[in-house]
Amino acid sequence: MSNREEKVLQISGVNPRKCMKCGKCSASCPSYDEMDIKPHQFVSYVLNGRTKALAESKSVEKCLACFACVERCPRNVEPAKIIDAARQLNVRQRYGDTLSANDIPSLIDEDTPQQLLVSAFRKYKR
Amino acid sequence: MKKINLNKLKELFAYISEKSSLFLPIESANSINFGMYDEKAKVRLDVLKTSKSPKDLFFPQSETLYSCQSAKGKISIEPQALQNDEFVVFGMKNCDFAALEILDKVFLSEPVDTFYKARRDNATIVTLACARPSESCFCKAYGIDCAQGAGDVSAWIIGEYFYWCANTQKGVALLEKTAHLFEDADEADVESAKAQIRDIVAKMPLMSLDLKNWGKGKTAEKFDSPLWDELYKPCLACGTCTFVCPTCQCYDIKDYKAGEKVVRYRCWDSCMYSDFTMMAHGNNRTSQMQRFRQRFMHKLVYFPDNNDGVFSCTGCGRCVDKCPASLNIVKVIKAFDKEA
Amino acid sequence: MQELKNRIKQLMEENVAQRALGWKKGEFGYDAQAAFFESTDELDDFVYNGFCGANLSKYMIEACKKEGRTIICLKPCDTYSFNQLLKEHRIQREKAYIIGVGCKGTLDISKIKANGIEGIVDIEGADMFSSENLLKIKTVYGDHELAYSDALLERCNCCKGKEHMIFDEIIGESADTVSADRFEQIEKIEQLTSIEKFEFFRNELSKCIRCNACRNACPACNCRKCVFDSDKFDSAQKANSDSFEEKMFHIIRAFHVAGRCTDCGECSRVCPQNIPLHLFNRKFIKDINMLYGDFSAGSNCEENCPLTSYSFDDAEPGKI
Amino acid sequence: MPMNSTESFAPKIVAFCCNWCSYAGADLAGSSRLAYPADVKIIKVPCSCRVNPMFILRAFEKGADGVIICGCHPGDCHYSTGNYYARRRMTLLFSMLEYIGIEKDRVRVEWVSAAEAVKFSETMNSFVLQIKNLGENVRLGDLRCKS
Amino acid sequence: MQRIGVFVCHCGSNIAATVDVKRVALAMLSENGVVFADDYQYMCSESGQLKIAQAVKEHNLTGLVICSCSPRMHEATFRKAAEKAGINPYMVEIANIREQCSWIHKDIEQATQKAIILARAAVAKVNLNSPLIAGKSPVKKRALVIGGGIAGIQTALDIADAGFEVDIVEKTPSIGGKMSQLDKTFPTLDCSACILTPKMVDCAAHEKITIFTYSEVENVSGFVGNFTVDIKKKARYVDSAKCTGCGLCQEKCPSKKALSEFNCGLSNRSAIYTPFAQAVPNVPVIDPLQCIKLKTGKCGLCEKVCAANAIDYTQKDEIITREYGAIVVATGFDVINLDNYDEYAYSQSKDVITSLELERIMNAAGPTKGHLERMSDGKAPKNIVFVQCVGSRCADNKGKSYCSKICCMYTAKHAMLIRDKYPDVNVSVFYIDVRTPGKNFDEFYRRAVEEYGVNYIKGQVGKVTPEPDGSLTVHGVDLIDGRQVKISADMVVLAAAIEPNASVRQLATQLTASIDTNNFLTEAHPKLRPVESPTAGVFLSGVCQGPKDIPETVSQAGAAAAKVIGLLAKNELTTNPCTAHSDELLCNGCSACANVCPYGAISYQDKEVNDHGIRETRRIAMVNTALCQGCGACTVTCPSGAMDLNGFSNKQIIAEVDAICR
Repeated sequence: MSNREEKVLQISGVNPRKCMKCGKCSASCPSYDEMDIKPHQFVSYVLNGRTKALAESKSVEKCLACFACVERCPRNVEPAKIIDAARQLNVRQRYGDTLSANDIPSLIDEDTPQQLLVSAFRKYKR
Repeated sequence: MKKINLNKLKELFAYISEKSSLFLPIESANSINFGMYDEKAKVRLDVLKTSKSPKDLFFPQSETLYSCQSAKGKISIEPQALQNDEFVVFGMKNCDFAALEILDKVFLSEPVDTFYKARRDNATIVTLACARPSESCFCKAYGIDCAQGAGDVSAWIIGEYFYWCANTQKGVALLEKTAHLFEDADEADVESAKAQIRDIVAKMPLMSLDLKNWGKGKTAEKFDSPLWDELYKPCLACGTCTFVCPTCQCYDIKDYKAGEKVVRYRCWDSCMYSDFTMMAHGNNRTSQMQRFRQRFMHKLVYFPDNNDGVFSCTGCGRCVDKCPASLNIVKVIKAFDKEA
Repeated sequence: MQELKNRIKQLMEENVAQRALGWKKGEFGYDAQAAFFESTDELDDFVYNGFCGANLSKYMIEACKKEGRTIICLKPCDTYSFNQLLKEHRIQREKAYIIGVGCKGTLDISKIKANGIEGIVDIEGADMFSSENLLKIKTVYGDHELAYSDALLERCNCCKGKEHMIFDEIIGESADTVSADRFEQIEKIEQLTSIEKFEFFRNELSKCIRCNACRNACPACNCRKCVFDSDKFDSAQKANSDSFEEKMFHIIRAFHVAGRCTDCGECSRVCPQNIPLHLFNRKFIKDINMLYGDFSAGSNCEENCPLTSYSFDDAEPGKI
Repeated sequence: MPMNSTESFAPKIVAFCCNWCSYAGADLAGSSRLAYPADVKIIKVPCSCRVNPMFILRAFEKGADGVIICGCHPGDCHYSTGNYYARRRMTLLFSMLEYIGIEKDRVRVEWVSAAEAVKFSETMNSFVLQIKNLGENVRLGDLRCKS
Repeated sequence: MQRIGVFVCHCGSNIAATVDVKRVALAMLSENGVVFADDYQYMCSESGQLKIAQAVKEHNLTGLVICSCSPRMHEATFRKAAEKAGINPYMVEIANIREQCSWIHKDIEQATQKAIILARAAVAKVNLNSPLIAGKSPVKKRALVIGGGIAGIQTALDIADAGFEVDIVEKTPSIGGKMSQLDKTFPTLDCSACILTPKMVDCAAHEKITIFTYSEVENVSGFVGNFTVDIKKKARYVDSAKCTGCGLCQEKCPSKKALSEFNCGLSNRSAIYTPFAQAVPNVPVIDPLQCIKLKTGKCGLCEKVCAANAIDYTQKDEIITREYGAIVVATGFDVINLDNYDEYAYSQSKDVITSLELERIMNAAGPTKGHLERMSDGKAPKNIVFVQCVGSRCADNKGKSYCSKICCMYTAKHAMLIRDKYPDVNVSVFYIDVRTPGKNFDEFYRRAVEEYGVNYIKGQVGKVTPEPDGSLTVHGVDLIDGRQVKISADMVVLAAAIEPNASVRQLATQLTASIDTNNFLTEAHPKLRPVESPTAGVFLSGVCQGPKDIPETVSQAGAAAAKVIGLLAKNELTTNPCTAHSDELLCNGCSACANVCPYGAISYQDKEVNDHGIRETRRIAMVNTALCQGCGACTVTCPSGAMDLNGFSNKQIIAEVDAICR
């Protein structure tokens, strides 16, 4: 398993092997038609080393994070967490990887509002 | 006669303990017993009686006799080494020393108990006169003078000073070794202290205990007395009296399986215990009354019978202090006196 | 006390009972002993004072083997043990006529002696039924005075209560003697580090001379033959040859009486080496109360012992 | 010779397993080849309620470094109630051992069913590790048994 | 002093590959009591056993230690071998050096050392073994079957046909169980009632069978061969002896609002009722919660119309105590509660139903007289959607982790029946997998697809939405087609998971039988003893042990019956000699042991004893060895050690501890 796959699994905390391929996630998904890779396919993309494709797919943007799939999955697989993790990969890629807490003060502009920092931490805290 | 200021005793102890092991009354966990001296030890010479008598310095509560091991069908025996280092016992009371002489009669007569003998031979005993005897003491009844010294060295604590003088060769050797710490003392100081002690002894309630009804040849008279049936009743059948007693000398021999080897050891036994002298067919004494009678008959009749009238009790009074049911040898003696 | 003595005399004369189980005076005023009084004449030596600490309920086992009924004097805390013995079928109720005697606390002679009082020949003011709170101690070295309440046994400072749990009649008033929390010492030990606990108990238990006084005085330790005297577990022991044996003995003894121990405190009272043995039993009592609900052994004859019952959602071992 | 380093320290561990669940669980662990250290030696008892505190102390006396008792899950006892009694007894005993300064991790009770081979093996692995971390049992042994 | 022989088994290479068996044997020779030690390829084989017999003879052995596989495997074998060789079978101990040694260790040195220690412990134990003789206990020649469904009925019939008495205890007013509610059965489509009713009648008519309907097991005591069971017969308020089953009372009863349990609550019944027309016994019961007379004292109509004078409002619950040699549990199943599956709108729409409810709707005796109707408006549905695996195969805590096994087949049956009878109705089945292992099962499913045109869609349904117009929108996915599907349906049928009947938990406790995490009763061995519970004398029949269809249930019922017959055919059983016993010289008579004994095996006697010359009468514990099962709870609660256990004595266990810690 490559680094990227591991990262997705680590971020999401999902065990893709628990999936029994029932498709209830896809059946429940309100963005199904918008997606190029369907919720029930997320696990196989990760398992088969195609996380890059998953991260570059439209699905990353289209998932509403409504968590219907998480709620209904009979096996507790939580597909939404996979796609969110893929999205997270992109975010981290874009801005280089995460900063360590110690690096932050030197990067902060005097005038940066506190609020911005807090919301940034909330968003990227994983 | 030599003396040393009490505040220099610590120096003395340190000096003695450098050369040999030193045993003296030490307080630990709210209890005072003879223990090995070290710098941290809380020495309590002021205390009249240790909880246990010092007999276990010579006849320990339990000691290994030998160990054996079986390998490839053969048994090998590893004997236990005898005590071969000299040691000093400091602050023993006269009653306890007298008790050692009673134990000697048992362990040093043929066949000699080599474990006991080795310890006796290697010990230098410093006795300390009793400054303040207690109500439970009755040593005088056995002709013991707690003011007078005994053992290898006799000692007194008088006022600010510790006095001592040697009685034996071993004692002389100890005094010589430590002479540099001492100054010469006046015998008269000691004599007046002795007189004081004897005055107190005269006032103590049990000291005048009369033993005329006991001793050699009293078996027939005492054995079947109905009094025993009354006296034993509160007895809990515990072994406190025997284990604190300085003269009780009964022991049991047992084996302990320690992994591959077996350790044969002996340990104190108590005639109060139901399995005392238990044999294959059962027990000679089946009731607590019989066991209770055994203890006192032994101390006051059987032992004198076999040892020229010497009682196997020195009046230390530990059983008087410690018996959980407040029974003791004094009550037994008095009960028979009252009857007579 | 006279009232009590008279009543016993009366009961014996009226043939309600054939003998009495009480306390008899000793040599120095503080060494009263348990005693059977077979006739009214013998009652001259009867005493009931603060030094009558001995819990007589265990003597009832022997008394039950005798013909007829025995009057037994029980302090409030002794009645718990009596009940417990009844529950375990070791004694028979109909064999006893119980006089519940009032108690204002039992005295600790070693506490008195710890005040430097030596050569005691008599102690006045220890009577259980007097309201006086002053002990007058006569000694060879001079006289002393001490407050009664300052010389109480530890067990009386955390007394279970003034109520007699079982009795035929009650003579005398009981006083409130509580001045300490029963589990305070236990909690203190619990807060020590593991090694400190170990050192504490090693020090205490190293004093043990295996005289078995604790066991033999204990009303709960009423086995005909103790496991440590029999070969049933290959565990017969007579003396501690190694520091292990006293631990084994005291842990197992406490375990065997767990849920049956009434916390009468006899074990600590009788220990010739002053080992605070109640610290073992009370630990179990504390744990039982916390885990399985408040339980007081001997408060009645019916309740099942916590160790012979269970509930489905009991705590898991090692998880408390 | 007392061994000090965790590496070379081979603890002596006694496991009391009830016949119906845990012993069978151990067998299943065997047939499933789920390894656990050889330091663990199993004694078969009919039920966890057969385990007398005397046995546990005896094991420590003779030099055991850890003792573990395994029984059926509460509610599943073959004798219906045995493990409930065992649970109370061991809870109190363990609490007492801790109270007198014996490391509480030297003893453990674990409920392992006949089907829980994985749990059995994992339990034994973790218990051995736990004992190795504690090192040799010095507080509750009889010195005469130390060679 | 014992003369012990030690036999180390290679078990082919199973043991010998990791354990140096020769070294183990050699090491045992220096153990106390061992006079002979040897190793052999297969100790359990005939020649292995012969070796034992020879050694016993040559070396005059009194005890045996076999170092081999688990005692659970071959202890019995070696005990028999010992007995043949003339040694008491309980003088044998097994050192488990396969499951608990060679199979889990790789290092030969380590494994060998461990094997030596395990063997040493076994030797130490045998040194203290004493011969034990198994006792005998008589067998009560009557069986109890708990549950009167098809499993219970079949078991009872088979046992009764072998000539033994059988009692059936059934909770509801009639036997028949779930099968009586079914319309047709797969894969043959024969009418359920047609095949079940004759069996029910057979049961009622069989002279060896006694049926207790409307009854429950209240208490069970005793042990294999000698159970005593209290059966609570709930008050029926109808005298079964007088009732002729005319049914007039039910007709006249003015209280008709109660929901029919038999029809899954889809129709009403009267307060006095028989659950269905073919009920056995055909004797109604009065529902005390519905009956006006019992609630208010007024009415009494049924009493007035009953020509047989069978109505008796004063009837009380009655406890009947009966003795049995064997007990069969056949408590069956229920459909799970669907509260956790709100997405399927079961509680929101009357037209979302379970498959069992559909059975009733399709049945001619059901609420719609067999017409396929919507329960909301009575209209004939045009589009029906079946949803599979509702609550089955769920790893979340909402449903069941297991496959309910019967749903695939009955769903195919339903789809097929509907398409057959109403060809204009569209039927879709959403499935995850279609599981059809069984004779003619897959063929049956294929017919549903190929001949009857049932639309099977692979993909689970995400949601069912009730629409304002009364229709239901089913949001699903077609994983094969790769598209989401929305189907507008008139009726949705949920294949809800099945679970063991709720009564089984309490029953398991009463019987000391164990249950698994899903409340299915555990079998003694999953492969080799599938119809026995681990508790001797208790057997399992039907779904209480695990999901099953009818043919499987019937065959298991027959198997359970065969086991029961085997037991009842014996006149007496040998009892386990590993029982507790009390040393009368040490016993305090304190009752602690009796308090913990789960079998009530300990009683007390005043007995004169001679304790080393002291004669006195003491209260002594006595163990009834027929009742004692040998758990040992008493031995630990006994402070003096008076109570001990044969085969696992205090000294034996301590010897093992010592040997291990040496």
